[in-house]
Amino acid sequence: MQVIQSGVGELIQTPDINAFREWNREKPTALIDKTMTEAQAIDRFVNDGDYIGTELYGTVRCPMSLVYEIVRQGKKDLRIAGQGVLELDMLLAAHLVKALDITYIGLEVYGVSNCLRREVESGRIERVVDWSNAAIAWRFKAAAMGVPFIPVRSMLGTDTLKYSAAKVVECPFTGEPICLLPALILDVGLIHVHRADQYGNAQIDGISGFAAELARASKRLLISAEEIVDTETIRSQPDRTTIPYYLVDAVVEAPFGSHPGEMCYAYMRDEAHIREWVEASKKERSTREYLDKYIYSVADHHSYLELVGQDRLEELRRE
Amino acid sequence: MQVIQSGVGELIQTPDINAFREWNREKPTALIDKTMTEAQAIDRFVNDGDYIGTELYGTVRCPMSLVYEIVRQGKKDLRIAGQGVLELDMLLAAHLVKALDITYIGLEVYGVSNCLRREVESGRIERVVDWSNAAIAWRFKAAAMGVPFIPVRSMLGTDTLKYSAAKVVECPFTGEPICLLPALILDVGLIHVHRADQYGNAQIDGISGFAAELARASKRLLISAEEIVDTETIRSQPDRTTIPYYLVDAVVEAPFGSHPGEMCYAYMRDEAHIREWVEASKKERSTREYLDKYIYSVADHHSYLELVGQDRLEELRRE
Amino acid sequence: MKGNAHSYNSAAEYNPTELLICTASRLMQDNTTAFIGTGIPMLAASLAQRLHAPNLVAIFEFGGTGAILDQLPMAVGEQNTFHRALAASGICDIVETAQRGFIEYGFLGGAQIDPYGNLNSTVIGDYNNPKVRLPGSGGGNDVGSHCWQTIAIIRHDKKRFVERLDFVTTPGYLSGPGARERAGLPPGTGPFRVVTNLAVMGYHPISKRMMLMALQPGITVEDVHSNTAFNLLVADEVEHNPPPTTQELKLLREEVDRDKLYI
Amino acid sequence: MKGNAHSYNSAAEYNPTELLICTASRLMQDNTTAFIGTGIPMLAASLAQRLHAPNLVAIFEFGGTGAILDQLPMAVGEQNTFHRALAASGICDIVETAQRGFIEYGFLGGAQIDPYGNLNSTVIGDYNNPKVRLPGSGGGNDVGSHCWQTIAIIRHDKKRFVERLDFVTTPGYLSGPGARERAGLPPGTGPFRVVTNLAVMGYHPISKRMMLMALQPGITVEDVHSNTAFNLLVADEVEHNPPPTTQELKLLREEVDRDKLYI
Repeated sequence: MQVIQSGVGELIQTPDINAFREWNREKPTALIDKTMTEAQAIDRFVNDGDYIGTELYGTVRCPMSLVYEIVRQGKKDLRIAGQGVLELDMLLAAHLVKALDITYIGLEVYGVSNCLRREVESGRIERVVDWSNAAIAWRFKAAAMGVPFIPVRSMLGTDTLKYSAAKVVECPFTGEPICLLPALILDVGLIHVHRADQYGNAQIDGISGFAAELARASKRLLISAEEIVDTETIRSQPDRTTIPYYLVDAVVEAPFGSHPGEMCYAYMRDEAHIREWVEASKKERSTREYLDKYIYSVADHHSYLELVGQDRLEELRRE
Repeated sequence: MQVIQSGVGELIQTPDINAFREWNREKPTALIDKTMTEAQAIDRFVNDGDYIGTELYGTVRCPMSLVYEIVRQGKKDLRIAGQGVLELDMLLAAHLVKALDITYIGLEVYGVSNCLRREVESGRIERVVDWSNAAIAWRFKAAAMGVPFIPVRSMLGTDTLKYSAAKVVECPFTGEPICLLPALILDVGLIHVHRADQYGNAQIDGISGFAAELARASKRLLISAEEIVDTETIRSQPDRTTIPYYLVDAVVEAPFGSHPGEMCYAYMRDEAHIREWVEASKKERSTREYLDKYIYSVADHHSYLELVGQDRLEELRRE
Repeated sequence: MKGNAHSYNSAAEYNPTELLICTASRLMQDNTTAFIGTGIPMLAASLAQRLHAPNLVAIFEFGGTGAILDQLPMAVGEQNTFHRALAASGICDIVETAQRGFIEYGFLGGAQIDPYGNLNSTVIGDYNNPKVRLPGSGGGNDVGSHCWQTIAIIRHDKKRFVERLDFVTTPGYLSGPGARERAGLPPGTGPFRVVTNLAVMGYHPISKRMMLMALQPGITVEDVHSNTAFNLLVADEVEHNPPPTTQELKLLREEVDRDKLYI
Repeated sequence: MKGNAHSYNSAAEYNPTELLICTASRLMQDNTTAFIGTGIPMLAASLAQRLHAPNLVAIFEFGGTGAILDQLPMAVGEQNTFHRALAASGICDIVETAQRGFIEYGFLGGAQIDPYGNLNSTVIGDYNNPKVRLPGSGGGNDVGSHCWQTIAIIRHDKKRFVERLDFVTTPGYLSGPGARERAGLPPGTGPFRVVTNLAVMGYHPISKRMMLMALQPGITVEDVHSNTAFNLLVADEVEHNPPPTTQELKLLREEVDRDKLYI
């Protein structure tokens, strides 16, 4: 089983699965109340220099209230799993990112991310390593499985592989080349869900994105939830639990926590607000004004929602 | 990346993932009515010599009506993924098995499988290759992912590995030994579910065992369901679909299809009937009498249920 | 097709985006699986479901399978990607479904394309010191690796149709015949069509180089060459695409994208 | 403990299975995770939840996590393994949870055990021409590979406690100190206790050989040696296990296994 090719990209986070096991062993398995505010969760569990990841993607079920709080607290030199739209754009806008494993950071129908361009082209971001979308999800999956790598058939033959930290080996069963992706273990994972109990048992409606994988790949896991429910609600339908409590470090009640993104079956995305960001993000100065208005000048998620306005939020609720 | 060790066991089914892709491409993606009887499904989709697998395990949500029909039709020289209780015991009892990848075949609280012992110790089974439980599930997972192998940390250092067809390699990222399991692609997979529509979209309540993996690892997939539901039922809760229709070749309506096993939230296992089998299976002759009584002498699942008796079945229904 | 499908329109009556959508839509066959990305493929799929392909199985990267595209999704994970769908899972399940060979068509975009259908959506200029940092692969590399036949949708000009990419984000036929298989990509997969505002291209069956197949309304072979920075093969018989029909445009404007988000 | 927990019973008042269950139950700590297999571990876990470990997190191989064990499961996949559970997933998720280091205790059985805690549940005799074909690894190898501390429950006699196994199904300390790590198994994992009808054994911290820690009621060190076919180390201070209490037996008989399926 020969290594045929090794990507030249740096491993921004090492796949030390034994250290991950040791870490996981120390996490509490007791049922303890983990509810807290965004401010408490970010203060307690996010450090400068951490490698963090967010779920989902696009402007869907994204943990915006947690991300805003990271910006508010100015956690810096972050390394991030770069797949997203608004949530990562905010971290880039606030100059908090030092390195990233990237697959897609952009504004979807609204085009490229100007914040990404400014941060990369200026050199403020020190390292960028490219991967495909599924590759990053699969790297979480490898960590979630507790193994140091996962074999896939993406990325083969391309510069995406050449500049990544993946390896190509000869499959010992078929003799054909196959790509091995290193596990990606997050220091901190952020996931927004429909409901969770005080212990962290969390359930999601609709597509699950890569929540199961990211949750299991995170050393520290912060959950924000539209609603905190009684544990009996969880116990009455255990097959709906995507994230069991023992993975979770903090549970934050955050109604409209995905705003201006959407939450399926609950509320639609706030198209006007997203456009406001798209416009603001085009220039450094207006970017800063947006951050001032919506993040630095508001105390917390509750104040943010007041700023957005109850009437507007009600309009976004799905029938 | 050196191969450190290669199990001496034979690969009973080759992990030819490219051929699997070609096969999958030819499966119909149109929404077509796939409902049929057990007899039609087994006649059409199971051949002598096929490699087959059943889900779940124990006496839980097991596709008994389909297995009984395999016995009734005498499909022979089967190769099987050997993890189960009653379903595989029946195939062994009827001398239909030629080779097996085994992890556990036994009667759980009632001890070892006498059918397995007779078939192996007599040499009627030509090949037995051992694996761990998770190893077989992971082998399905590798096939389900569409890759020829999957890395795991089970089986290392043991005779279970030595006599299997697994390999140990040096991980190219960590330098440590890791076990690679070859993908296990089934000719036929059999799964019993709570509900399915006529196209094969299937949903399961409670634990999912390895249904998702086995379904995706099967070239031909036969689903039996407690209930055939309208497709609108599926479309109203798409996040409950464990098995999407395009994987499925046959949908068989089989109320009490897991009998004498249980179906969670629907009916309990028939302990008296299981004991009847445990007793019968101890001797070749009484085994044959059981098969005569419950399989060869009854025309189909409907007749089997009549033989078991409506009163008994009603007793098994969960409140 | 239902209604007055053969009432065609002149160029003045539709814009280039509408043309791309209608052309892509016509490539979508009923009862086939298609991996649908953000933007034009979403509109094309929604249009196809309303016209010739009511049972087109739209598959979205973050989990939606078999949605009914009544409402236009704005992102690959949002609710309309699994509206009344048959299944709603996650990205690993979906891309593994493609990796397992179940997804026939995949739609791709990019900033640059080369004669072998390779695509760049990562950087313009040097990778380590980029002139322009683009969004990255996203699902592009995965779609291009696993789907049986990929269809690229891209605006046609010399900056985009180049002999050599600055960065190969997504595999086409790589360096030519046999290169995909040698790299370990699944045999039998690769680029199928390129849809642009000027033409529809395929690939030469032997050389795997891009080949002009059909011209968009009012476009000449010379127009295509003069907007392509590499030597584009030309099929023996170049077809002429009919313009969007009245029915296509009506459905597109009044139903598919009634809020005019794209068109 | 609640109630009259310290009212102990004489050997005549309980059977060996009850003794094994109560001994195993006492090893289960509150608020810890334990991988629970069919049989005695299920009864022990149910008893522990009713006594000293109400928040014992029972994890079952086929998906149940955190069930309330009001009703005794008969199989590792049945409904009582996820009765009012916190999560119900599948085997890959559960064993990967163990592989990721989240499951502290694992319970194991087997037909033979050796001085390093390796277990055989595959064959007696030659593998290719077995005298007795046993059920196979089941989840045993997985539990023994991934859980931090494993506890074997086995009847104590010379046919079972052997110097050399006919087949190493499930890894203990393999050939001795460092062997697990050299094989690639997760560092820091391995056998913790062996519970039998005669005694409770641990392992010597350096040599990793099995060591007598505690005697069951009425059993002598000599009884244990004469039922063990290898040189069993003996701890400096051998404890004497108290017999099952009246409360343990009452709960076991009247609640845990009221249908007398096991005891």
